[in-house]
Amino acid sequence: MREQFLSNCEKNFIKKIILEGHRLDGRNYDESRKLDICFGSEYGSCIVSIGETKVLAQVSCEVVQPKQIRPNEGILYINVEISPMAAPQFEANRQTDLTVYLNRLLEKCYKDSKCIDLESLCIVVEEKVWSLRVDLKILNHEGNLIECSSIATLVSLAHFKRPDVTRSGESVIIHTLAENDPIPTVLYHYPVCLTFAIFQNNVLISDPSYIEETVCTSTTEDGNTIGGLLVVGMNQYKEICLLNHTEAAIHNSNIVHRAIQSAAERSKSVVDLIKAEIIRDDNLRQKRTKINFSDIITTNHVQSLSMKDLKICLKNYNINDIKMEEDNSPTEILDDKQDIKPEKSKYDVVASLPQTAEIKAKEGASTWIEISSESDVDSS
Amino acid sequence: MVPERLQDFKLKPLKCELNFLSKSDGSAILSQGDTVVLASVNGPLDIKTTSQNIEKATLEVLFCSKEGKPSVADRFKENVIRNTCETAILGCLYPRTGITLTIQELENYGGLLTCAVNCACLALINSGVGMRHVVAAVSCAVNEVGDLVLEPTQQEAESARALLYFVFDSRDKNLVTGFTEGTFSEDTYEEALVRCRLASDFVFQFYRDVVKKYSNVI
Amino acid sequence: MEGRPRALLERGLCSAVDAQWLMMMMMMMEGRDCLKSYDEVYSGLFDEKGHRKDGREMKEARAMYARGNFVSQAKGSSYIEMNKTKVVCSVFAPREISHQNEFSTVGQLFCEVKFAPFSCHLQRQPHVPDAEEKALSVALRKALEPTVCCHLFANFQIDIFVYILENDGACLAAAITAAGLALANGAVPMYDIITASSIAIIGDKMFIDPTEREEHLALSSPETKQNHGVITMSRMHGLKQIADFRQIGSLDVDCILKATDILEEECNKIVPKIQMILVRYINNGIIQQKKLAEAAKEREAALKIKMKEWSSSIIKISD
Amino acid sequence: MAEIFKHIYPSKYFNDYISRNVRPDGRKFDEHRDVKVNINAITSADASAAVKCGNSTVVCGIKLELAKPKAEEPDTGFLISNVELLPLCSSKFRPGPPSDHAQVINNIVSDIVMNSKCIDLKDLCLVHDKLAWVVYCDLVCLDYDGSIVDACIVAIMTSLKTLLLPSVSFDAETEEVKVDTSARLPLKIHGLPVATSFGIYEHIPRNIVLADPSAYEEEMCGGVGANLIVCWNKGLFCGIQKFGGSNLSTEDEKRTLVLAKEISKLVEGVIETCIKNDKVK
Amino acid sequence: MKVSIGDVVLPGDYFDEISTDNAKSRVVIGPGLRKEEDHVYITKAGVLKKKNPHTYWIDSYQKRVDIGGSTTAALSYLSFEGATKKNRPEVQVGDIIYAKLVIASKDMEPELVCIDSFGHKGRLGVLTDGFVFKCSINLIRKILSPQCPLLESLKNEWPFELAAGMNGRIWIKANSMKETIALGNAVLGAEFMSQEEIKKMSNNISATLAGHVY
Repeated sequence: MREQFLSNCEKNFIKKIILEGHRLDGRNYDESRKLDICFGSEYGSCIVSIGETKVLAQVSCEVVQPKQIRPNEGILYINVEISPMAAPQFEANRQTDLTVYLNRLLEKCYKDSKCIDLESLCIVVEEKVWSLRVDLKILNHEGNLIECSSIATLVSLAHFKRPDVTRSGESVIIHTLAENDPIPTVLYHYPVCLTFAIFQNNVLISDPSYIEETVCTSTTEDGNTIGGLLVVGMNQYKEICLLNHTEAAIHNSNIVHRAIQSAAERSKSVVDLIKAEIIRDDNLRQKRTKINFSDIITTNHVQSLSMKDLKICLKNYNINDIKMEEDNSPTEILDDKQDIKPEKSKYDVVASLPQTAEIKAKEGASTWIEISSESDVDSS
Repeated sequence: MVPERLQDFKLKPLKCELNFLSKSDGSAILSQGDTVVLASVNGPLDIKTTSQNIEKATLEVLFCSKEGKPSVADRFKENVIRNTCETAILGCLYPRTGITLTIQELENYGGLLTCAVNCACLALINSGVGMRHVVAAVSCAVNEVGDLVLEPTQQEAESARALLYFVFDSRDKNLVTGFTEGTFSEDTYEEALVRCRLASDFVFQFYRDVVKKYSNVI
Repeated sequence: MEGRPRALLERGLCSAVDAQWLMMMMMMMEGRDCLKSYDEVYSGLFDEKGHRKDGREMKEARAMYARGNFVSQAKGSSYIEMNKTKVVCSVFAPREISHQNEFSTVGQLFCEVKFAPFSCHLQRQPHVPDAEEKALSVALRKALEPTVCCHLFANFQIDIFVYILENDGACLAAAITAAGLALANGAVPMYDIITASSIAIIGDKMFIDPTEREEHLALSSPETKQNHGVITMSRMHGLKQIADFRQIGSLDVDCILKATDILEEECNKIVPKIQMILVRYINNGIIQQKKLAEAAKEREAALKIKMKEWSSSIIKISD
Repeated sequence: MAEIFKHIYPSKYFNDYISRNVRPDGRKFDEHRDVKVNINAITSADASAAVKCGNSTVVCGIKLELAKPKAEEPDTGFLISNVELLPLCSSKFRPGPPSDHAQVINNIVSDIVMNSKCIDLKDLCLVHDKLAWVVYCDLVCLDYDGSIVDACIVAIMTSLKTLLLPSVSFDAETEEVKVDTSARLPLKIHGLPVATSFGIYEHIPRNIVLADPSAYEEEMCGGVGANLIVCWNKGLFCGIQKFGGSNLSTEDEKRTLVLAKEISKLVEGVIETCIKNDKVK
Repeated sequence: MKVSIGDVVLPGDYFDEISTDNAKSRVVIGPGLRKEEDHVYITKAGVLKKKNPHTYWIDSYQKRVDIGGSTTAALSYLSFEGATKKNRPEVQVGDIIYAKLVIASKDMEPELVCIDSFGHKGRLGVLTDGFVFKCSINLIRKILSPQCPLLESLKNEWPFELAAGMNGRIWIKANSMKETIALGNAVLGAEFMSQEEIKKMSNNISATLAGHVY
């Protein structure tokens, strides 16, 4: 299945509106989409969604032999998988360069930045150590995968609790969650990756959506790409642990400074949100309320079918405020005729005169063409 | 030995949301009791010529469990779901195309495979792919005492003497797929078949309600 | 020895520490001839009366049972049993050449020899083709290439699969003869019938059609400086040409000359058996053809009679 | 002539036969092919059996090994069965790693053996947490002509019934193992599972159930792997597997289960007599 | 299960209320229905609709339209107005075109043309700038149906050009960028609203649009 092809007019349109200061879905430059975190029933499993981009993270642990070079340290293993569920152009268990890129960035951000205390994972030096494995599954690819997966990794690691272990002489007893309550993982600091798309005459937009990302990385006729993607990994103490730039070169350096400034506040707010979510989840578990992924399912249908943030949306347009104004009268069956392509287009949208745009609705019943498998007459 | 005591025969509470993912052609998230599964269908795509089939569409199923390591059990589930959906989908309407069905396990509290089959069917309904009939999966267990328990929970399933999985079609409730684990007598099998067939009506009714919800908006 | 513990390790059934301990136990199980010295094993080859262990003369080959058309699904197939060595071969007719890069004017042979996991004393890994299987596949292809008229099926490939159910020595010879029979059974154009036989030489003793133990000893180098080795020769009877000559071990020249004469005789002895099998297979085919033809004739006769009655009844009605 | 017609228009060729209530190889719908069983054909294996159901030929060889049991289950041995569909048994299979159909067959066979509980893995354990038998059953398919699961189950059960375990002495301190292959005692087998496969052919008035389908009939009834497999073990079912393929109505199902009972009784008889006359010899 | 007109249907239900009183009248069964020996079976989930002279079809929710073809469609450069071998129409890769589907069967490669049967361009051909976005097939049917008030009300607001393709793509071009976004938003918002909700929205369309533009 080939990559989704981007038409010229889309590219030009988006370039123009960004230069004019707007964005397709009504956000301004440094505004990012709604961040939503929900937890599963086990410790360490969560779904993080930024707008429509959704990532599932699951942490699992097992007892293994430590590496010889680091006998007293636990092992952390992060793995990103993109299945055809994320978007049609991905093939099943095929290692695309996007997965390699994501894996490398996450490793830099969470393993090399030493944000997790690996010594506390050691049970018996040189013999038995905890090995944590974070599995990330991209559920829906609406742009900005790196930010979504980095937040998912952080949330799942912070939320994960490993079973308690007591060492009696030679043998090691691993207690089940029921016996004594599990131990949370110790995190020194909370690094988060944030993405910025850079366009001409140093326009900097945060949290690019799928279309903005593809436009930014697509090449114009004269060969060079329109803009570049800058990924900033930063923790809540405003320390940078990762800086990665792809596509077009950056001409002046103050863009990077601006990016780092906005990354600072953004990461602070994201980390606070994460901590609040985890605390809220903990008191829920204290109160023995059952938490399950089925809570994401909302039963009122319009909500599910309508896309929460439309691809094209005005600044403060919201699907429900239309609803609130009118009461929801009982549904009646919509009598809608099937429109088969007639000879002339049914709506002759005459070119827009300065005053009015005219839609001359051509009357006359829509001519029906018999659809049957034998005759191959043109069908809708 | 016909089971004397009748376990209360009701299905786990079903909750479903269609069109959950924006990028795939048809998607559904379904929760049966505490087990939650997410399925996504990418409708008739053009695929490379080597894997094309002249007279019908090739169905490719991918089952991803929560933990990363792919296991043989996943291949077995993929095989069950692929064979079941192949009979349900009218492949002849889309020759030489490919349909990919991806299933992601979110929570597993027993009855994962039946939930996966039902969720796959809902995703296919949402994607608008032409189908001969709709399928409903029901599972039941024979516990030590010998009673039939519909939709066993995780503990009941482990301690059960036998597990029976059935998938029925919506046309005339024929058996599309069925497989069992453990030993059981013939009349227990008959009893289970009849029971599960009745239970499958609830599932078909549930499908109808889900479609009814968004029918007025079409 | 290595095969099984590593398999257990891969399947995660036991940790590395147990693997060494387990290897030592494996030796126990196999404990027969690995601890004995060279001479003891050598004397073990003969029974009291000086004949070979299984009562055969030095010159005497094992009784061979062969059969064509063994696998119903294959184009041509054969089964050969020499006492304990059992080999199945099946041939699949011209197929496209897998991952082909350019048009090849000459047909290609694709040979694959595999051992059954239970075929020899030490357990074999089923899926991993080990070195011995690869060597045998190449040897088989080298032996068959001169016999098959490859120019008659340009740009096609003939698949030859040989499976050794039980290996008690001379398995390459058995494989080549089985493949020859299967090709003939599958009506693949060939220049001549190919048969093969092997001989093991220890010192001055020459073991025709050696068993696995004799072969094993012939291949292991003795302390004293003497002839030892195994020769496998495949020969095309009609054209009196040697298709393939394969020798392992160190032998002086006249010993080789003597061995080749014996092998030539040996190959000629097998040829009439192969011819008889093929002729019988073709006869059966003809007899069956005749039977079908007769049955068809009877049915036609019955039909004609019915037609006559039917037409006569119409004439009665009409007039 | 028929051969060419069969290649050009396989479904019509098959349909003509079915509409006359007969199958291409002359059998009725509920007739199954004859079964030949042979024991201890392979001497290099600890126990072996060769089985021929019609043209489908399967050879099973068992090799024994000693190993340390798993930490989680200290007193259970291992029974590892592996089905190999060789490239030589049919043009459908290619050389190289096992195809996914082979993995499915492998899965079904090991499930049936485990479900039927005919072997209690605890009998395989010699010394608690120290020593247990590993029974490697390798099933090799030499000729794939349909309903291969039946032949595999008969082959593995016959070789397990004729398997004789050598006696092992093990003294705790020196951890020294002595195996004498002369004194051998048989393995305890509870019951004898037998599998029968059925193909379900999509036919206009009602779907038709064909017992013991051949490779061609399997192809017509929904491709490889769409068989209904019923396993019967001494009066109890130990597995009914049906993956997709055409649908099966209730009365057909009842009739099929009854038919399966008869066929498995016959096959049990074949195995018993085969073992009996082996002892007589 | 047997169903009748106006019911919510699932694949596998059958429906035989087809009143073929006079044998010769032509019964048209639209997408989502399939005739098998005895009954007409339903292949898509949705609502069963009927138009009085024997026309039945299923209204279902679908994102990807199926024109039967399995390969990409072919558009020959000769199928443009006034195109000859020498002067080729100026079409580059990546342009948006509004074309008509000539061949769309499941066995043949689908073919597109940009001229109608008289050879005139009409509205077809390359569409320059403006913006195109993807939506579900139902939305296209909804806004193109004559009773839908949405387009009528929109046209009084701003001059704009709109082309809706049956493959779920809508192209809009208005004077300014902001207007294009506003129009796109109004159209996309209608996707999950029932008919009368759309009526309400279009009544005070000016409020909803004006309020949000700046």
